Amino acid sequence: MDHANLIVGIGGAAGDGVASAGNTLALAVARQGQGVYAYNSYQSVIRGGHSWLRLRVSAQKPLNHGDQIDALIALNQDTLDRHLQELGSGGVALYNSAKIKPSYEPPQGVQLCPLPVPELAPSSKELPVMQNTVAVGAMLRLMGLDFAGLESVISTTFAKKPKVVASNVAAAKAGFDYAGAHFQPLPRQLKPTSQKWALVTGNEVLAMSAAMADCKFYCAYPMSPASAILHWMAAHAKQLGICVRQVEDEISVINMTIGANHAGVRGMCATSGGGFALMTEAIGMAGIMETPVVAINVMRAGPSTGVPTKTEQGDLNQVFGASQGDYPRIIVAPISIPDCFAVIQDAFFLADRYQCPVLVISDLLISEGNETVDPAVFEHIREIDRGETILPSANGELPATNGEPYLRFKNTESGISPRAVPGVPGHLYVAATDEHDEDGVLISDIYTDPVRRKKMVDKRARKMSTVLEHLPPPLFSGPADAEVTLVGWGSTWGVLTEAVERLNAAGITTNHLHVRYLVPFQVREVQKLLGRSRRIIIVENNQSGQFARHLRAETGIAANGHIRKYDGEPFEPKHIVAGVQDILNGKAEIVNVLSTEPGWRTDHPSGTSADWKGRLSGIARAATH
Amino acid sequence: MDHANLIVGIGGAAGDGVASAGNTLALAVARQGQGVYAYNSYQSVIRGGHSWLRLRVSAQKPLNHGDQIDALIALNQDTLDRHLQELGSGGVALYNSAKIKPSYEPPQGVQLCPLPVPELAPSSKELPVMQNTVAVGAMLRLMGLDFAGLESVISTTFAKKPKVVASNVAAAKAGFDYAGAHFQPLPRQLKPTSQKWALVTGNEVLAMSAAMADCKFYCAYPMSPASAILHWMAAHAKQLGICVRQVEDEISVINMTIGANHAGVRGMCATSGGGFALMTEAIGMAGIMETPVVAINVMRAGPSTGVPTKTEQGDLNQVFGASQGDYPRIIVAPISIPDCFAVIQDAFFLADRYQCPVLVISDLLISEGNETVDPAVFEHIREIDRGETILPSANGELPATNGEPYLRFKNTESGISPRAVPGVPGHLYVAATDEHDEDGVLISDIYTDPVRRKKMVDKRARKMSTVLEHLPPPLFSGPADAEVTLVGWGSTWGVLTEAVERLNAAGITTNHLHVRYLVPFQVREVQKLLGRSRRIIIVENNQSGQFARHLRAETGIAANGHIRKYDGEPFEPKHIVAGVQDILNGKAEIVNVLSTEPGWRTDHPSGTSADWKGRLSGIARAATH
Amino acid sequence: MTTLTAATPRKLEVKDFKADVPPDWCPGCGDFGVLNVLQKACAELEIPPHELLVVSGIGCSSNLPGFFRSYGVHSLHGRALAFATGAKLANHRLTVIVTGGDGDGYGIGLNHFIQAMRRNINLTYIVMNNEIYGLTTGQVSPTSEPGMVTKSTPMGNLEQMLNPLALALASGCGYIARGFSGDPKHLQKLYMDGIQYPGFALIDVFSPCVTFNKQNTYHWFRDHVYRLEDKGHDPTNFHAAMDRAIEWGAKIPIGLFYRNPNPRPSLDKLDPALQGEPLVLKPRGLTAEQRRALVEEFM
Amino acid sequence: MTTLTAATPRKLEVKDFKADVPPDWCPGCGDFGVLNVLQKACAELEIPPHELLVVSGIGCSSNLPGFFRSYGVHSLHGRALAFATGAKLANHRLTVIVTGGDGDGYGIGLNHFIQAMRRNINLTYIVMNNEIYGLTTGQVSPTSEPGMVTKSTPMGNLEQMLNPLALALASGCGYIARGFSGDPKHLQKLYMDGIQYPGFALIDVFSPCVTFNKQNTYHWFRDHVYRLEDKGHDPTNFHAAMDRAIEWGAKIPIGLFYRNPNPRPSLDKLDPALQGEPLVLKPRGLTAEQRRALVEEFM
Ligand SMILES: Cc1ncc(C[n+]2csc(CCOP(=O)(O)OP(=O)(O)O)c2C)c(N)n1
Ligand SMILES: Cc1ncc(C[n+]2csc(CCOP(=O)(O)OP(=O)(O)O)c2C)c(N)n1
Ligand code: SF4
Ligand code: SF4
Ligand SMILES: [Mg+2]
Ligand SMILES: [Mg+2]
Repeated sequence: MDHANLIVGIGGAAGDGVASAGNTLALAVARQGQGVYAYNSYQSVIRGGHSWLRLRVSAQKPLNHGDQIDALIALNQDTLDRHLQELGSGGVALYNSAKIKPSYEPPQGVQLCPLPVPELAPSSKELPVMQNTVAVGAMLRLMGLDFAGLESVISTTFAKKPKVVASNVAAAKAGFDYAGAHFQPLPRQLKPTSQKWALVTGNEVLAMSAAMADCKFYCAYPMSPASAILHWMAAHAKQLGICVRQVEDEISVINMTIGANHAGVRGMCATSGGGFALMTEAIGMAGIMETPVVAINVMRAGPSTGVPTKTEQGDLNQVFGASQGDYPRIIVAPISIPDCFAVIQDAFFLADRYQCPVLVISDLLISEGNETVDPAVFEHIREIDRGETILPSANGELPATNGEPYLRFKNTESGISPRAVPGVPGHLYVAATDEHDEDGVLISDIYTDPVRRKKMVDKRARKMSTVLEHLPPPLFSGPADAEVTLVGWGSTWGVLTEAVERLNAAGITTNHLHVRYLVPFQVREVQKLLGRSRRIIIVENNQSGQFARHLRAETGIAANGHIRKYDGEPFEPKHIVAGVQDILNGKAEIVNVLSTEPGWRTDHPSGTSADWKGRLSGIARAATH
Repeated sequence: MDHANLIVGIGGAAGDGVASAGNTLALAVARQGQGVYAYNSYQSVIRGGHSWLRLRVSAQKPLNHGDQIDALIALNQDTLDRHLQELGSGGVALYNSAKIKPSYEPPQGVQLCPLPVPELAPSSKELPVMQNTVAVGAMLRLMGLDFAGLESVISTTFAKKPKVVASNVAAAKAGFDYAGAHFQPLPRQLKPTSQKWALVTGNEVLAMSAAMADCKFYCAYPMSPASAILHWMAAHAKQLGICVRQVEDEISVINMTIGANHAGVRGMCATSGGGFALMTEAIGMAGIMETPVVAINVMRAGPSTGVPTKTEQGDLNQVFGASQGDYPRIIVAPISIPDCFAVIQDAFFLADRYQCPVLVISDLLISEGNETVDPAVFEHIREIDRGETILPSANGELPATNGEPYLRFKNTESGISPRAVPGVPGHLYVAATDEHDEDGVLISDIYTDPVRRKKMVDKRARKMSTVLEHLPPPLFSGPADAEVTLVGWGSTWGVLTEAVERLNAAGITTNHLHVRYLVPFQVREVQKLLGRSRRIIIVENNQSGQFARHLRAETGIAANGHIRKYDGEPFEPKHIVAGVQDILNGKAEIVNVLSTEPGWRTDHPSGTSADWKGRLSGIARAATH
Repeated sequence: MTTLTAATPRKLEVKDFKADVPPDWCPGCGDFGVLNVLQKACAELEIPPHELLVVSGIGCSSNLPGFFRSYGVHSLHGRALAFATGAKLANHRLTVIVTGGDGDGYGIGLNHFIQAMRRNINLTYIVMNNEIYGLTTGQVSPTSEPGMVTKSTPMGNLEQMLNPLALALASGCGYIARGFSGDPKHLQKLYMDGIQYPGFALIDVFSPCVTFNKQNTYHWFRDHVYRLEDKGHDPTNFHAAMDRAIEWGAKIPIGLFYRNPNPRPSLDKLDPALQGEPLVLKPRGLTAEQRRALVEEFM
Repeated sequence: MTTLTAATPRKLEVKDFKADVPPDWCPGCGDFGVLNVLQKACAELEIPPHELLVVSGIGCSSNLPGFFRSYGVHSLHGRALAFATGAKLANHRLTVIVTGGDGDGYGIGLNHFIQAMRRNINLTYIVMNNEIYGLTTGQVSPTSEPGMVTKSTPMGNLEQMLNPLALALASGCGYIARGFSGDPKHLQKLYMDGIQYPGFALIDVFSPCVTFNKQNTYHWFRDHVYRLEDKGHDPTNFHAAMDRAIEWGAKIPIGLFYRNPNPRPSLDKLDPALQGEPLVLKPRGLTAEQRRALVEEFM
């Protein structure tokens, strides 16, 4: 690690407050101008289990959660046991010495930082989470930052409970001071800067961007990892005048959302793969009805219920194959948390302009990941352009029709037909899922006619011919004539960016192509860029190589190597670097990465599994793998 | 047309009895050893509209419905007006002269055959469909066949109503004799043979094959063009001991079917694209639970409700992309009506052996098409091999476990784990849609663990590595070193086979590759076969070239030309021949075929459509296009 | 009904609600009556066609919007209520009528039906209940009578009939009626009341399928139905309504079963975002200040 | 319950129904009670674990089969009843119990719930009704009370509660009960009766979510519930049952609401294919003669 950054690991059971401790620390450092990238690896339980949050902090904003912790906050014994051995020389381990102690010798050069929590925060007896506040205070000190940031965070968090503020601030300060007095600071120290940061999750950005893009209807059925979009929307519904509804299932979600769009408002919905499956039928409806709609699939590890709290890029086939038949639609995958903002701004624009579904593919890593974003990013809002939508006017004015009968599905050159919404005088029509003529009259009944049928399919298909003009080019960086080209899509952008840097630093010249728009595919640009590549390696977070298949289908380009991961955990930069090396060394064409850090050893209390070796303890455990 | 065959067109409004007249004629000729292929182009109305059935008859069994009628039975004025001009020299047009007459001069050499129905069948006054019987009788005579076949058909059809038999036989005989006395026989005459034929639809074959493959549970929600599978199953349920249920929606259909399979019986279900969309979530469930299930998607013209009575091959993307994540499944498309038999026999075998969903893609053309099949085909039943299924025994015997604890999802070398079903003593386990360990215990909860997760994904993926060994090779025919290679999948096999013959006859050497198994794809065989091709042209019944994309994704092979059709009507041999010529002449790389016969001109009673020219009549109408 | 536009210049007539496309139902189909009466009711209620949205699913009955002059949607099988709910929330000034069949609404769409009533979305739901799947050529429906022989139940239907009226009562629906396509005057009154009811209104209509249901024919219905109005039924009495709702035998009631004397406020009256102008007429986007405040929350 | 195998050698105990995996619910979750009592009931009923199939959907409550020793299925959210129906029809000798949550059964799965009751499939449906979506960390449920503040209704729930018992009555369900996880003895009786009832049996169980529902707590339930058995309720009286089913206020009844005194035959008793041996034990495939006859039909 040669960036001036620090990676803090915070671990505990569900219910121990891992996420909120992380959030407090992240906000505290962000308010001192530090960029943060956080990834929380948690389980599908409400209490118990092991929650493991990694927080990477640097004035130069980190793009992923990195691959080796510098500091550990262990909120329970299990965490200390699991992760102590992951620290390298110069690393620190903080824990409540009144509750836990190391089960084995720490690795060489690692500083144990026991915190006498009951002394530092007397209220921790009643309120065990006070230990987190103490630890966060201490960590801040070891990082070299000021206390002011943390105090302000605590004040805002508990704004309505001054007493709680006081006791937390006291506990944090006690931790801060204790660390100053008793422990060595971390070898690499952070320095406050004046940069302002907003600390956001991808889901929050997706929601907020929609609100800023005039989304007035949001409908959902809860599903991890998409639920937080609903929560943000619900929390802001009244204030922003957005109709936010939780309804009976994802089928009603998508149908209601399309209904709202049909009636003239911008509406959005989101879910994960299982719910998306239920939405697919209606996405085809929006296709043939030419109704705009923005629908998000936040992928998690599948198939089926799969591993609901884990990340994966395994739903590309599903989203691509949503619904029967051919119909126009656009598919885009944001590449990072800040990119969610631009993608949603564009999605609404494109949906309105092309009167078609825009399907957004996010994943758990982006959606639940927490990152600091320069607030300037959120000023890049796109002018609200409703395309050829004819809306009712408050004063009941009749829109011009030039005396011609209104044809909702007029066979225009562009394929786009002016879209009146219910309530507009003089533009009556029926929108049908059956094939219909320009006037909306069914041609699926007695009037079936190959000529009309083909005309309407062609009209709809033609719409897609100009979409490419509106898309930003695929992202390409690095030396043109590199030895290796890494190709990715979606959430792997940050980790790939760092891996490319490291590979170049290590003498393997590498460049990086990242694809955002899956449909329509920027065939020409991609072919041009990859045509020059000497060795193409595709990196994706799934087992079968869904993107590799997509790329080949669209461009004919078959990669020379693949780095894949489908164990639930996201890539870390080192995985990519090692994967590229293995491929270059001819070890494998497909490298399937596995997160095998000793910390990941599992305790299987049932003891029923064939390969369960029982709970290993101490150093022995760290050594056995 | 140089085969010794005849194509009869029968047209009328819905409710005029087009289908049953066609069926009577088909059975009558089949009982005289003639092979038949019938295609009915109808509309989504219960009464009215235009129903147009083409019946191709030949002792050498026809493989498609051909492209030019030799004889017309017009059951209403509209049909006579639409189709009279399609007849060529030597053709005949039969109609009830008491009700209709030609609106224009027939083409040169066409014989008008007015039938004085009220005289020939006095009961036609009360029973207008008697005209159909008369016409069928007359047609049989003009074809050169015997009356006996028709009499036997009428007798079986109305077996329980002797009076109806008598009056119908009399009417048919009157038509037969009248034609003999008053009209010229068709120039090409058919001759009775001793070949036995079964006249079946694809849906009937799919259903019957399932019953013969020990399918004991069939569950459905009605949806065209799959409903007839339900009807066959329901009609035979009691007699064959099959539990046949119509339930509330396709979601319950697939979940019940998987539930029945889980409990140890072979179960199947079928639907069309819209219903299939609703099934996708549970297909992924079967994938992770490793439950066998056979699910059929009978494609119709999409997107969405689309043109429900028309054919298309537009759901390949949908079936391929069914459900989130990566999971093992097999996808196969029968290439013809008789092939439905073998495909279902194999589907159940594969589903049981690989404990995974087998998705069968049929289409309206195959499923509702009517064809004579050599009954010997239905003797090729596959031995019922339940693979590694452990079933309860009637006497409650305990299956051997070798004293080891039973691991439902044992990480075997083949990836296949012995599957006990509920009711078997000593093999308790939970089957979950969450990721689970070998013993079925969830690893999605507190026990999340990348190592176990990867192990289980790999185990499931590994199952697919041996499927190819069990698949019949892709169909390849024609000269090895041909100028053109036509590539198709699914229902186009018959029309391609004829087109290839014609092209070769016309001096364009052509061969033909037809793909049955979409997943797993026979990459090596296909690459080898196509590697030798000089010019690859892909033929498919959709707009975007879904199969072409699939082929490219799997093999990297991009075709040199494409012939596509998405106007609702199936290909006819002449479309392919012309398309190939256009591509060879450099006219286009993608030829989008349109059925533009004048007969297809539409009457649009609303008059609201921009390009509607009103009802054209007589010759003028035939000329304007 | 407040109108979006200035009052229509002239009195509306039935023909104002007739589409250019003539219905293509089988001659004699009960749905003709349902359509005709609906056109009359809307004309009498003076609902401007452009402020009227008729949403259907898929089925013979669901073809209705194509024959009705207004804004129309012919959505997916079973999803009309969900689609209509979204449209109504986007523009709650529209008069929204949902039309469909028994399979559409009580089969595949049943969940939306129950939840829409619970949710009390202000629209009128007209179900053409022919106790059969018509468009798919005659399979059993959730409202088919036990023992009924259909293409999918050649040995007779083994399931009990679903009771939409009892379910509606159990789901808090405030307006519950049943009509008969063969009794148009009576039906029209139910429509007019239902459309004016300030909440979810259900009108189940016996609408014979002359082609596939040879059991529940016009004749059969005429023999069986009686009007609740003729028997002094009190439609404000929940218990009496339940008693009538479960009545199915020699006599079958039609008419107004239940009308909540104290209608619950409908969803659009409760949702804070829907107060005042409909969403579709609200100013676009957020102000710079609103946007700044949202971002501040993260800092 | 006829058994598939010879009688079990020894009397069954609660531990025979305990899986090796301990429940991972939050300490104090109502679902512990539901599970423990079910284990007791099954032991007392002497159902051999291998003849017992427990099917669930997805939710905290739906994790139950993982902690229960029997054949189990942890299917899809909302689809447990459909899955279980297929399994029951394939092997109608199995005792099938479906367990799940209010969101699972009354939200996304509502259609299957109503149709399964109408269809009268012979299984026992136990719903852990905590009036919240637990596993997804606390959103509104169809059974959440009006006004309830949740993550998805921060301004309070605007919808009326869904009434599963009234819906069950309206759908022909023959055994309808409500229990409380905090009253195990009472609950066990309901389970045992329900499992033995020869048709679809519904047991809705108040099972507090101690983490996300701070309104309907143990305390709250104890304050509100009373036992129908203590009030002389006649469970064979449909009308009385409906009266009690719609009771929700200061007092809320638990107990047996309705038991059809003349149970309708369940589906497995009616389907001709299910007479005699279960499908899974029937001989494989068709005889040559049967096959020939099928082909003959086409000739
Ligand atoms: C998802 C889906 N499943 C099945 C169908 C096929 N389908 C079309 S209409 C219909 C049922 C029609 O019955 P009903 O709603 O009672 O209307 P009716 O034709 O009797 O008026 C069905 C099953 C469909 N269009 N979509
Ligand atoms: C199709 C689908 N949509 C959404 C989800 C997410 N999900 C899992 S459990 C659940 C609701 C749980 O509520 P409930 O059934 O009441 O069970 P509880 O956790 O309260 O016991 C939801 C919405 C899912 N798994 N599948
Ligand atoms: S099939 Fe039945 S419901 Fe459909 S149009 Fe004909 S009569 Fe009406
Ligand atoms: S979240 Fe609620 S329902 Fe889920 S385990 Fe915890 S207490 Fe039980
Ligand atoms: Mg119907
Ligand atoms: Mg719940």
